[in-house]
Amino acid sequence: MSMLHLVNKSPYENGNLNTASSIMKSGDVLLLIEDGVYGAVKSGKASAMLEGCAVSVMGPDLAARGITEDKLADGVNVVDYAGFVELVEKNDKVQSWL
Amino acid sequence: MSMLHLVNKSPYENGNLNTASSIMKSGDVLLLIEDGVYGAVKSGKASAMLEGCAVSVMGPDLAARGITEDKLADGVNVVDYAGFVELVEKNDKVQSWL
Amino acid sequence: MKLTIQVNEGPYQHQSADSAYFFAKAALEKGHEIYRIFFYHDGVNNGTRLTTPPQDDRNVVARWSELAQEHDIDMVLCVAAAQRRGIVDDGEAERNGKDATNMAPGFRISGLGQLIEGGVQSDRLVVFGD
Amino acid sequence: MKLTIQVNEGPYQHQSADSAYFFAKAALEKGHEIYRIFFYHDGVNNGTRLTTPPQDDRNVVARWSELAQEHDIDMVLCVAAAQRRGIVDDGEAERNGKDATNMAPGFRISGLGQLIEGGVQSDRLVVFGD
Amino acid sequence: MAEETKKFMYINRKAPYGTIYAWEALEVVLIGAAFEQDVSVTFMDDGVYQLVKGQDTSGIGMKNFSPTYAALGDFEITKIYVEKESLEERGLTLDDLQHLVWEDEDEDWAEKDSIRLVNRAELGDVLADQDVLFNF
Amino acid sequence: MAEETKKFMYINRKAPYGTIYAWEALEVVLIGAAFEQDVSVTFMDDGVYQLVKGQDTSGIGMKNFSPTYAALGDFEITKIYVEKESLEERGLTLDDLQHLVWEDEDEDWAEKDSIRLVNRAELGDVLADQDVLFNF
Repeated sequence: MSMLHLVNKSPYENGNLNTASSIMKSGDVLLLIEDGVYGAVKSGKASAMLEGCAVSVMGPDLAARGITEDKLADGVNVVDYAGFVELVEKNDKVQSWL
Repeated sequence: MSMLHLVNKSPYENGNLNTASSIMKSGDVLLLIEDGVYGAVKSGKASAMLEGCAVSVMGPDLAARGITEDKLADGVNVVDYAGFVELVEKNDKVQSWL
Repeated sequence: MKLTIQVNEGPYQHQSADSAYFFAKAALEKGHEIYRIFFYHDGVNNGTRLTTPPQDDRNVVARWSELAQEHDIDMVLCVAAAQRRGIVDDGEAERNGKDATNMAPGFRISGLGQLIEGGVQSDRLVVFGD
Repeated sequence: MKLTIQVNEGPYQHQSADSAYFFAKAALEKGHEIYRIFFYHDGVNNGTRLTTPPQDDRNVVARWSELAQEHDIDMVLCVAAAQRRGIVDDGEAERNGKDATNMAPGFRISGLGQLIEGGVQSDRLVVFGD
Repeated sequence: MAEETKKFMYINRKAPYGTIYAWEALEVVLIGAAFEQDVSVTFMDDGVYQLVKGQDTSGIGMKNFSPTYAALGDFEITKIYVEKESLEERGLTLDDLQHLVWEDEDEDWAEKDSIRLVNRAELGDVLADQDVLFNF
Repeated sequence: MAEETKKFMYINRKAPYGTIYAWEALEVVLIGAAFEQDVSVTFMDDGVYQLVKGQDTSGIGMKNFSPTYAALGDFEITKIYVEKESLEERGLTLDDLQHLVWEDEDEDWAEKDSIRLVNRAELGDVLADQDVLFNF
């Protein structure tokens, strides 16, 4: 019973990433989309919240915001929309932290 | 040249109160409206951000959310919409922290 | 005091439109002049006459229309924002080949320059949004 | 995999509708079934045919209509949310005494039960919002 | 009940009135009650504000929908999770919230508390045990 | 210029693309340039993300409006304030942002930097000195 957690807001704007990352269980996956992708940038303070979480991030949203993959925190997995669909398949349910 | 600062979001949801209260100058007034009124509750962690700020809060928004005046942080001034208008009069300009 | 009010969000989803309305009413009651109310972003959705709110809820759009009529207020929907969101008057319907209109009475559609002009001409600009 | 997708925000103001669209398209390309797309809250504003986005921008509404037609997808606007926001089809116009309609092709207006049923019938519910 | 029975969880994380999400979420919960699923509701983050008692919306011209939460028990919605950390950060206790109850048919309609106060880790376990999560 | 000249400040605090505010704010700035006011623009909080270089929106089907910022100088918008604390918290430096310039007519069209890096206290002073603040 693993869960896919979606976060679509900047961690510098609101608390969704904080809530999601602190409630996730081992085996769960966190997917950062839209403005949520800012949370995956290694040099940003918020990236500390990702520690211990399995994290994927939407490539198209990264590119739109000018974030190259070398800027990402270690272990962050970049996916496209097809990869998003696969994550929904692989996990039993989806929690959108809106 | 005093400024009226408007905050309409809960300080537990996003960073607007933090930004507003840290950039305010002496002589400025902070007015909490809508979900911003949660920031004025004394027992809440966020009320620490109000220290040193002149703070007003919308009474109708407090009442809607079930917050009685005895719950407010010390020195917080309760106003109605007419009082909101007076604050706009008294200050040279308005900054809405959206 | 001469005021311009900017509304950035549509009706019902956010309280912004409600706050802007009560603020505008209070300002008028205190004898101030509202130079213009400018609806930007999703705020243009305040200007559709097609809403049917529940019987026990307020009618945000009708409230604006009445305020405009009673106090002769200039209520402007930004044309670019209105086109993106589908708020249409007769002129827009003709220009863009739309088969219907939905703009409510008391509003007009015009350019962003009307917001800037509001800033120039008014003593205060007050913005309501998300 | 059978999917129900929920969209909580209108077009342009938030990226939610864009993300939902690209997700839906990718799911279909991978051979999954979309049981229903349910538009709730301001999401109902995705269903107005009166939008005229700039020439160099995407047309969010038309994209949904095409997707529905190409893949025979059930796209439902919540009736209560649509009434509050002014999204109207022929039936709603008649019931509520409106003089125009604005619903885009490919959508239908129905009750909240359609969302619950989506949750019951689908393998996954994926929500896009603010 | 049919084989279709699923564990449905409605998650509320937003304050009332500032935005409509709380209200329209409540409408989903009420409609969903007719579908005979195994229903739970969570209030966490700013969502805990939805249950604060004494709400009076007369000054903002909006409908006060908070009395409806008290009716959830009548709709056989009896599992209402409230997150402890969310209350604490906001300086709230259970006493600040409505006292939500339901009547247990199996125990001669004895009145029982609907609210289950859970910490974040416990709430994580509850969420992990669900089939469908509704977000607003 | 007429006596109507006011100090106009456009304040950008939101990231691009996730919401439309950044883009529609930029449209206001461009239209406003025709009004001969004394114009400044601020990027703070998530607004600093608007100026990040190398944006490529082809994968999300949205228009990349970021090249337009480089045109602000041509519209005689030469005072662009970027808040230092906002950059630092996000792990950004000025090198991550577009290099915005304007040409000074009075100095034989010498190219000058438009971006002024200010800390929060300095930004507070700048805001206090304005006549009208535009928020999105």
